[in-house]
Amino acid sequence: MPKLPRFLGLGIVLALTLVLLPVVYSNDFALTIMTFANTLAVVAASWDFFTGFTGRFNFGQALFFGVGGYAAGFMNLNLKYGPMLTIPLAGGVAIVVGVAFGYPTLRLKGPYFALATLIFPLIAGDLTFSLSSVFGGEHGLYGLTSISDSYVVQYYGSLILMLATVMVLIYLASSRLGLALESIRDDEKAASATGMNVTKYKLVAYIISAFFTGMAGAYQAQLFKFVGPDTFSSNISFEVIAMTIVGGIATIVGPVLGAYLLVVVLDGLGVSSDISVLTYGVLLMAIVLAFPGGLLGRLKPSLRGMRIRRLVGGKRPGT
Amino acid sequence: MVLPEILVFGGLLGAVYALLSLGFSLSYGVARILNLAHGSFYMIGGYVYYVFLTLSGVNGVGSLLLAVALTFLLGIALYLGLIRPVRSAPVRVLLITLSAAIVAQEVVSLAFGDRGVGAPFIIGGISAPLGVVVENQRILAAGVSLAMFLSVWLLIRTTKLGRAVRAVAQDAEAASLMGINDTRISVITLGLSGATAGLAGALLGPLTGISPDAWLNATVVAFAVVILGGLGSIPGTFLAAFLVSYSQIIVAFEVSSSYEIIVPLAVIAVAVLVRPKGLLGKVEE
Amino acid sequence: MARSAAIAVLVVIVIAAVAGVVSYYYVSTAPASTSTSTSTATSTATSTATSTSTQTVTSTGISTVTSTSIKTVTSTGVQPITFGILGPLTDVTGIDEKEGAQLAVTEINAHGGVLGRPLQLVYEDTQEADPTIPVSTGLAAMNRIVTVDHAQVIIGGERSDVVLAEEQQLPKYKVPFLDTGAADTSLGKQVISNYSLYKYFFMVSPVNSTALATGLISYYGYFHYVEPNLTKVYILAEDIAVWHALVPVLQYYLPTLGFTIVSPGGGADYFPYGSTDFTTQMSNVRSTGAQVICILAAGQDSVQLIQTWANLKVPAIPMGIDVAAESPSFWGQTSGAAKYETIEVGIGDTGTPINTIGANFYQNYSKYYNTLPIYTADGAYESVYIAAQAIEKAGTTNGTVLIPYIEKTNLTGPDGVVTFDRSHNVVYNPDYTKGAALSMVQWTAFNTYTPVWPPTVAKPIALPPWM
Amino acid sequence: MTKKYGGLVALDNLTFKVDQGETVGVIGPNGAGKTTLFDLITGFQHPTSGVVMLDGREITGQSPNQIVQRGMNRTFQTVRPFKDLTVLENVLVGLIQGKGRLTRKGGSAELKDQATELLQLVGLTRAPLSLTRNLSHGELKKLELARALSTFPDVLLVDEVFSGLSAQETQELSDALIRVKASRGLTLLMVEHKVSKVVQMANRMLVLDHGKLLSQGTPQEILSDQKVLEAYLGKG
Repeated sequence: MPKLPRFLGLGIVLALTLVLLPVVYSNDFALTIMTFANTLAVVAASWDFFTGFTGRFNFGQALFFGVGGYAAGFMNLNLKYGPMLTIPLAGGVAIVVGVAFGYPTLRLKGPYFALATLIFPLIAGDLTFSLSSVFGGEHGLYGLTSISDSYVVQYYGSLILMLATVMVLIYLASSRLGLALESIRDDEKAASATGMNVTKYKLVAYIISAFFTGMAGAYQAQLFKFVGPDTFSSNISFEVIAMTIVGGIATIVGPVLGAYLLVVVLDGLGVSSDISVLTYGVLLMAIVLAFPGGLLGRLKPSLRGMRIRRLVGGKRPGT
Repeated sequence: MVLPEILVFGGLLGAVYALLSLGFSLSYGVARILNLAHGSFYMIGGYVYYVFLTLSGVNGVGSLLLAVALTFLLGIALYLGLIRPVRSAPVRVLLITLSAAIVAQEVVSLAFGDRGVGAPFIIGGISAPLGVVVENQRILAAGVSLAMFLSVWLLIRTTKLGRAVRAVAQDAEAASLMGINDTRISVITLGLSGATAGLAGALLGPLTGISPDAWLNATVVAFAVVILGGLGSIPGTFLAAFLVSYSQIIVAFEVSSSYEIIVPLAVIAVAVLVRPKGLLGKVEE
Repeated sequence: MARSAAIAVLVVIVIAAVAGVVSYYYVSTAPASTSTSTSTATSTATSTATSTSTQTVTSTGISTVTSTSIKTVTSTGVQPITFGILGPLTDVTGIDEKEGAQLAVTEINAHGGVLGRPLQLVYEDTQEADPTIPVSTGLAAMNRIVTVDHAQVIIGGERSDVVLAEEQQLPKYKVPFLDTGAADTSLGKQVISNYSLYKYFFMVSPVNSTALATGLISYYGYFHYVEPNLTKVYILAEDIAVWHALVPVLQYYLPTLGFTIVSPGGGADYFPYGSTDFTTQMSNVRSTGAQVICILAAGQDSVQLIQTWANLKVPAIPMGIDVAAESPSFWGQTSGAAKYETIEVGIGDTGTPINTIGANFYQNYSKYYNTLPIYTADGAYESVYIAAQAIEKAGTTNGTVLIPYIEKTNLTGPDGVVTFDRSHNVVYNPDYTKGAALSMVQWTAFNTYTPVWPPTVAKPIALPPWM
Repeated sequence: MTKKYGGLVALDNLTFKVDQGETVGVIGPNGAGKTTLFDLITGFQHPTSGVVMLDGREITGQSPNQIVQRGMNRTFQTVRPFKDLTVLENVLVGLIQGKGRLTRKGGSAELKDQATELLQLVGLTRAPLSLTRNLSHGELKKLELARALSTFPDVLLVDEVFSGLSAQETQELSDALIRVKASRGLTLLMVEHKVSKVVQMANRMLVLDHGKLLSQGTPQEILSDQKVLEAYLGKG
């Protein structure tokens, strides 16, 4: 048994603290905020899995968040499916949207793709009003069945979703897939010269990212028993970007910590929106200038170590 | 039949869009900078005009000039302070400009509130070209935009500075070998794009009102126009600006106002897919 | 260089964070600030005392303060009863909610409070006035006001999506929610369709959108009698659900009153919520030869709409529902373009009180806050009295027990008589002695609009010179 | 085949074949179209007209990755390493994605052996776990070669491998190439500036000038060819 990578070590400590939180400090408000944080952590981690590893910049993660929410809303209200069913199914719907949107756009060069991702959530947001007979306009969809009225249950639900997401994403990131994606990020042309279908891999990463974000959106919808146009707001996309950059891009765990940091500091303290948004704007700026790796940038090597061990076995070659 | 309306409104709007997008096109075409904070210049320009006109004694024209001057300086500051240190990594440029935009938005809303402000016109009154009633301010906005757009274009086409700019746009390395100072050119480019966007904001702001989050739409419009016209192609930008404005106006008149935002965006999205290099764009590598 | 700059920036963040903490503690210690405002308020209230008989809060009708019955909050050592103000506290709507409630609390505490216990207010900011703020922010604030500040009654609400989401949480919190901002009928439909879950919700003000439509239609009937030649109506509405629900009603009734709807398809011309450019709409209005623009706007977009209308001198008078135009700042926001716009408001918001309670409310409000109250102020003012009465009668603050007592509310306030129907919406009645009444007011000058309907209070309507 | 960019003709119906196991050198002055030729063969660009055949099958218009799967790969004139990956990972990508498609069942052991073998083969002595961005130019060239080989090509196109290398590095790399060719039985097609090297290694040479095939033959024939001397060495 080789020494535990820094990565897993931290991961496990984090996980344990989160699991024990309600036991040691069962404060309703704290639990609520942490539930929000878990949901956003899922979105941030999945944003990181696509953009962090493929280097293609996605400004519209909110698209999947909203899609997941509305999908869950529909199924819950019209088909009477329970949260246990709507949440994964909403992830599926997000995948479909991801393919429909990613397949054509992912061939595009950086700037074009960035523009597309910037535009599509705006369109989706406006559609919820233009087609208010379907999407309910500003009413959104309300009267969803709740996950539970117990803060503890709500919290653990979100925690399970978050931990599952992070574990799956770390598993994938430290696999052949992750390796392929990072090679694409470093040099797309050279990557294709290794025999891989670059677009295919990008699409795979994109829909994985979509899937988890969709589930997060669905979880929030079921939690609030309501989903509205605000889920498409670019605020969410930008906030998620900030969380990831602050935590450390291409580390999966980084974004999660980033999410806790921002959500607890901002929502938790009930700071005025202007101050809070200003804070993460400035934070983002500072990190980008001074610590490109983010606060947990040093996790990157250990994620790599993990991958290399998985690919070529415990004993490191040539050392 | 609303043809005259479409012609007039589309044309007037397009001119301002062209000016708004010009700087975005320049900063990408010349300095290879995708400046997400471009719309912030527009927003700030609008606010500067408002502040000087309503809260201080300065008259309309003066406020307009101040808006241009300040956004010019802001453009330079943005480049030297934030973009230059991370210039080598495009992703970090995207991030830094995004964060700059967010910060600008929140600082402004802390100062003037979320609700946005409307400023008085430079010239009041209305007139009726082709029998379509429009505010003189709107005609002025279009006229000034057109003039500014053309003069910047001429600047780049004819002057020595312009030649340097184009040299950098062609091949930054070669240009620096020819002794052209890349930084100086980038500074000027960003300054210009700040000033032009700021002017657009100061001209259109009084007509549309201006709010702290106006930057996002402005950036999207500029981005869309430039992509549609072809990254780095100024004539393409000019053409695309009118395509966007006309598609918007036509939808508003012939389909429904409630689609006037969605449809143009969708059109652009499709256009990008069908012809990634844009109308007049060179092949993008 | 970049690094040092960034360090500096990080320092700024620390400061920002501190500011955050501070503002948080400010928020959570708000009650203290209330009781201070109480003492000042009491003294002022004394000087404005009108009635001579010592009334108690339990009597229907909001009592006015008598000099003999003043007790300061601090003197009563008992556990205070906590009301939570939940709204956009940095926005005029939220500020007025807060101030209206403070006024009522001051008056009630001056009477010795409720059940011998003083009332105290706590505040949480939902920031919902800013449309880009997600609903989750509001829900976080709601959670804090219940679980941290322990509010026993919630008063507030503004943006209908936020209030809808908040209503969804009520079964969990089991706290009465008195809505003073959102007029959405869906809110009441929830109460009917699932009473046991949503019975905690009450819409105090404004009257729900259906009632608003009814009022608007009756006004149009009156207008047709005053201006028989202005019959071509162009309906210009935000593309949001509440108007989509309301427009068919107008489409049905306006023709029966002798109007013709000239907007596209004989329906409404919907524009995107938050639009900033109205030239196309205005040119349509002109080309259709409309003489009346029926505005339906809940957002700030109407500021731009009205300015474009005035700048282009469109020969049609705007008369409708325009929430932004209800705030005194609207005149300034439109730099005077609001002149001649005619909008529907609660009858308590016309600037001319309809009863002594209204008079008293206006007098004190403008005294303490030297500004005129907007619709959220009298809503919050009434809500505090409604809750106080119910608690007094029920003898408890238990939310579930309170509900039937709130349902039985029959209270005269600045907006008329407040009673609730089975959807827990305040009952509309053209006669303000029988229910919550509405009025149409026309902007005539800075900070002043004049009532043009109902006939009882009406002054003649003025048409723009370019018509 | 022919390649046009708008007006100008980069390659003017060029026709030649390379037999299995050959080492063919392609030389020509700058702008002769050497790199364009490689791009066309390996699918990074597509010919305006004409076809590319690989052991009897047409591969014209196929994407680079498909062509790699068919057993042809190339190195780039300016090296394109995966900068943020380790040396080891750089070769792993190809081993996994390339024609070999290792680790499906072969398992980590084989992958590891293959990787170490490759790095030894090209004589890259760096620790496999060192970050690529820290490598010297010479090492990067070796890595570039190793990465191309990692896809198990039968045909390898090397584009200016020796450019910008010291005499000693050049020697190492050419030895590496020879080793590789021997151990893998490669068909080698090399674009090269350093004519001497080509003469030394190639058993046949092609001379391009302004997109035309000027001449071909054994090194000796080429060096004695008058046309070539004018067009190429003449310009010096």
